[in-house]
Amino acid sequence: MTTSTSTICPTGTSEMHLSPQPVGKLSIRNATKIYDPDGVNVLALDNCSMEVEAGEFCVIVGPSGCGKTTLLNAIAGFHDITSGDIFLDDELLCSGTKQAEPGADRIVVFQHGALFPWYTVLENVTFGPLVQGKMSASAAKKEAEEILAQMGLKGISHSYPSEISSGMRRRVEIARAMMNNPKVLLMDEPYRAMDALTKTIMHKNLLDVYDQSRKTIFFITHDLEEAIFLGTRVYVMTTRPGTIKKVIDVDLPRPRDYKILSSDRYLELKQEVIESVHEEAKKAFEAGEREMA
Amino acid sequence: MSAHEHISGNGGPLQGGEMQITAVSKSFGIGPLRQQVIENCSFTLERGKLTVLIGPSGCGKTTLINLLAGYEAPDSGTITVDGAPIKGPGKDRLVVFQETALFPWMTTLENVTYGPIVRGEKSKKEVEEEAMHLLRKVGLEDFRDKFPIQLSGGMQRRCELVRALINRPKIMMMDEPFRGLDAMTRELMQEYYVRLFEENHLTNLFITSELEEAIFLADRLVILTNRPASARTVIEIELPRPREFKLLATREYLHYKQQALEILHEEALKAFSSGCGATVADFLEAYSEVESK
Amino acid sequence: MTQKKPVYFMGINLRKLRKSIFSKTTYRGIVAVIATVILWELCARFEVPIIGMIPAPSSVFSSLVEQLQDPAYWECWVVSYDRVLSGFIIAQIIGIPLGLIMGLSRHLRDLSFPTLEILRPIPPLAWVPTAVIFWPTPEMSMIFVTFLGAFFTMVLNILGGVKNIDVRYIRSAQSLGSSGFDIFRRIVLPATLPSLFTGMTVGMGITWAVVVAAEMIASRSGLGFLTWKSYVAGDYPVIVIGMISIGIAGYLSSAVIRLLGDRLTPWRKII
Amino acid sequence: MQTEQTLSGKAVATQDVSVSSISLFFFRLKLWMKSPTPYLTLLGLSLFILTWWLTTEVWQLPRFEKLPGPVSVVKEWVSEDPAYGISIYTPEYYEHIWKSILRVLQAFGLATILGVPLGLFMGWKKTFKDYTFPVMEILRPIPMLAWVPLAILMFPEREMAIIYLTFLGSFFATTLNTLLGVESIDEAYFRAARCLGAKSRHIFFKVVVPGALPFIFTGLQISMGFSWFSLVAGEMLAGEFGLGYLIWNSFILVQYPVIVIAMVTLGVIGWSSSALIRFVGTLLMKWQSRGSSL
Repeated sequence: MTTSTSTICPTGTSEMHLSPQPVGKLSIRNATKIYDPDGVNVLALDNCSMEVEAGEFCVIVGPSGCGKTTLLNAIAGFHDITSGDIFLDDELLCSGTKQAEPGADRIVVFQHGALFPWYTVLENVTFGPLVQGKMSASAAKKEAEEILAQMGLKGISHSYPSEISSGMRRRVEIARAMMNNPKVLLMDEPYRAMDALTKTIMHKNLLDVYDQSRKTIFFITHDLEEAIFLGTRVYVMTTRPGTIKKVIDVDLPRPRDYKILSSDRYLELKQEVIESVHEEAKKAFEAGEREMA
Repeated sequence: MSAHEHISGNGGPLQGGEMQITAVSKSFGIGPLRQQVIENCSFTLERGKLTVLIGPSGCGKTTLINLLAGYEAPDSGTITVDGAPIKGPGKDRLVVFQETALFPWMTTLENVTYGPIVRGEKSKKEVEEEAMHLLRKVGLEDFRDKFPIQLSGGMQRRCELVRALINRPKIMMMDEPFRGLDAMTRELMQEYYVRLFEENHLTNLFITSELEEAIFLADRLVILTNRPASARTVIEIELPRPREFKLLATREYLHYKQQALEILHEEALKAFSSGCGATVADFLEAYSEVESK
Repeated sequence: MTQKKPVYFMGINLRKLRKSIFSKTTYRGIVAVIATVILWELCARFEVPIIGMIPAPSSVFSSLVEQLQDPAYWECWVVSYDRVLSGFIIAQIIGIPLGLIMGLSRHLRDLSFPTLEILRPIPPLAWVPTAVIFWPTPEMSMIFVTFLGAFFTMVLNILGGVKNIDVRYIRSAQSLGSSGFDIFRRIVLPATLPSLFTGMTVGMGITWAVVVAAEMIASRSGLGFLTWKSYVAGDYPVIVIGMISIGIAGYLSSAVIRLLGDRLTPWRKII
Repeated sequence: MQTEQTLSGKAVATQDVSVSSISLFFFRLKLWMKSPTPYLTLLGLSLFILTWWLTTEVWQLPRFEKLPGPVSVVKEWVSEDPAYGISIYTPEYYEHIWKSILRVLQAFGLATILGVPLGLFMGWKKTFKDYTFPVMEILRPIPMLAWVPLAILMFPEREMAIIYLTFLGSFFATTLNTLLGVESIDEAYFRAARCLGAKSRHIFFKVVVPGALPFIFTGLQISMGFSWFSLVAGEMLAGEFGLGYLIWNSFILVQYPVIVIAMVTLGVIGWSSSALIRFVGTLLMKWQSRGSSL
């Protein structure tokens, strides 16, 4: 699993400086989003700015309903923002007047998973290249089998998603994304509602993929332990309207494994994140109750 | 959320019970379809302690709680409360179910008062007074006439806690009560629940598959074996009370976590050798590599 | 950045209401309906084959004015409603307890379910001759066929509703000290109500279809007969009036049931 | 919840391998035979037939005496020389059946060919739905059988009128269920497909169509029921040949046992046609059935 081959990271190698030009730099400047459901304005994002380096594993944490997913959807091109600009590799992706077009350079891994239940694992993984007409069916099949094998998913390519475990489903979804060699991987709380054991596996698998490909990963989560363990930087968001409250550099060495969880630095970082997030979470909780009353 | 006040209402202090589970076995089906779910399981719920049961998903935790609550009878073995064997469901042992089992057709107040009213122990007015007293303590007094569907996930769980508490049970049994809540709300509910417990010192049984939650809450941690389930190890958690979230970033906590993980890993190994479960295989693969590094 | 606040009037969110009324969807719907009526008129005027045979809206409208003043027309409404209600109510009286009993007792279910399953696929109208032979008056036979239409739907929906009650509700109630009839009254009954009303809504639809057809086949009164008679008499615009009347009558009955359902199961409404 | 289900599911699956599936089937059969279910089922059915027999043929209760009893019905049904001309040996019986089936097939096929694409398109393009849906909603509360006189008026031939009626019954059910099916597809699938670079036509054929299939088949089952329902009415009022016509004709000619024969035949064919649709549905939606059977 740890051997780096060209298929899983077609543009780079495991050492970042060797790759000609790291891609996937995200610049978010003063992004603001106002929703208008039922004729009532809701300010979801308020002047939110952040710079994500190319090849960074960026993790966003914050209470529920704070606008994390709004940000992700704007980058993915599922809806627009009211004002501000988002750049990908210094090219304007979306702004107050322009909605981004969804495309294979920014692939989303969804909260509840979005493998097509009516296709087999193989058909799911080859979906991207085939609809884009980038590869022949046989070439796509060959490459998909390789990627699946590297991710430890041999022998399930003809199963339907409903026949494999939820952990496997998530890994297939990542394989489907990597098949398109995206610039940015957008992950919207992908491991929510998984039990502790399954999460452990998922983290290890994702770190492997990241270490080999050094893709930019934009990862949203509620789970603080997960945030520090995975991320290069952790961005703490405030409760609605969302803006970046604090940026924490996670200076833990890579490749990471579970020994890091007992290091002093990890505990320090965890302390720091717990303090800043817990405060916001309480605010959000109380605001939610007031709203319902 | 003024959980720091005493919650026993105006009916005097609550008295916890002691529950003894001795050599309990349970199987389902007959002939080739027979599945031994619980085998020779023994442990004690000590008076006034919070015991947490943890085990791999699908190991038979829910069956165990059905036996303890009296919804099902064990094939062999005895279950006693304060020395007396249990006969069927009773109000001395109350279960708070996974997700929520509030009656959707009753308002918050009707749900809470349901138990005392059907038993006809007190007048309706008295019961309602007591219910309002409890609801006020958990910050739900403004929601007395709302239906469960109108409450947020966290509120529903609090309403369930009150519905159980008003019956002054000797033993509270929580079957993964916070499952399905998002991580932030879940943490707040954990903190909230642990406060309630620290106020009352009822005998509590808490079932979960989240290790972090288990250690944070428990006085005693019972680790179950994989199918057929039995109590494998009991770890006494001697973290200070009242428990605070900062605890999760301490060495002691980490020590307990690793101790428990090791045992869970062993259990996963056993389960794997008996040919059970894709999730377990996944877990092993991830965890074994970590160890060999 | 100013935030607009919701404006409420009598519990209705006015902004939301305004948004839904002045939306493209409403406007397009109105355009589509008007266009359909114009097209229909044109087809009739130019005697397009098949569709052109339908009486034009203009002639329907002028004969509607006559009909509305004719007490015989209103008599038809009363007669049809009378039949629908009798059949439907009898179906409730027999169907609801039967469905509940079948849901609660496995043995009774095993005993009666296969017979129901055998009788159910027979279309209700196939019963018309048998009913006419058996019942002493045509009126009774028609009510019997109407009853059949709603009966199977009711029983099956209630049966499904009882069987799908979450066992946790029953268990919670047991833990809280409830038992026997109390569980039935406070847990089983309310938990089955939503599927009961689903059954009633579907059943009401079938009931109207059955009554109309039965009236055409074997009766001399009611809205169904009105349409049939107009066809036989060559008074074609009245056929369309009859159809529209039946549509309105059916819609009103379903609306009443929906309203009743919303009233009796308030916990299903969100906020 | 998911992992738990899969885990326990797998546990069962491994057991299934150790015991062969045939012996497991026999074991299940034996268990079923030991339970009271089959006996109660038999008892229930015999009670029904017994009551029918006793009331009509043995005691000949008032009002019941006129109804055909089970003995006379079965005798007539299997007689080589039937008194009223209809039994399993007479070609007329099969001609009626065939005529009815043919009508339902034509109407149902037409409703499916028109209704499914229409529903898919309505669900896919909101503008199209905005224009078509209100018109359908206005027509829908009119029971299909209220169309009978108009149908006879519109079509020069009786045959076409009956098929049109039967078609109307199933058309609305098919279209509306297909529409519901498209609208029930999780937005995430559309988003995922667009992320992966799918164009409009890919989304239609690779997301909209397979995603709506479960609802389409529910719709087809309902619409099959409606077809038989309106067919019978149509045949009774305006038919020549067909089971509905047979029922009505036998009533007029006072050949009562034939009515029951035709009714039972209708029930059996109606039930088989829904079963057939269910079967085709399971075949087409392997991704659903394989997952749940595991």
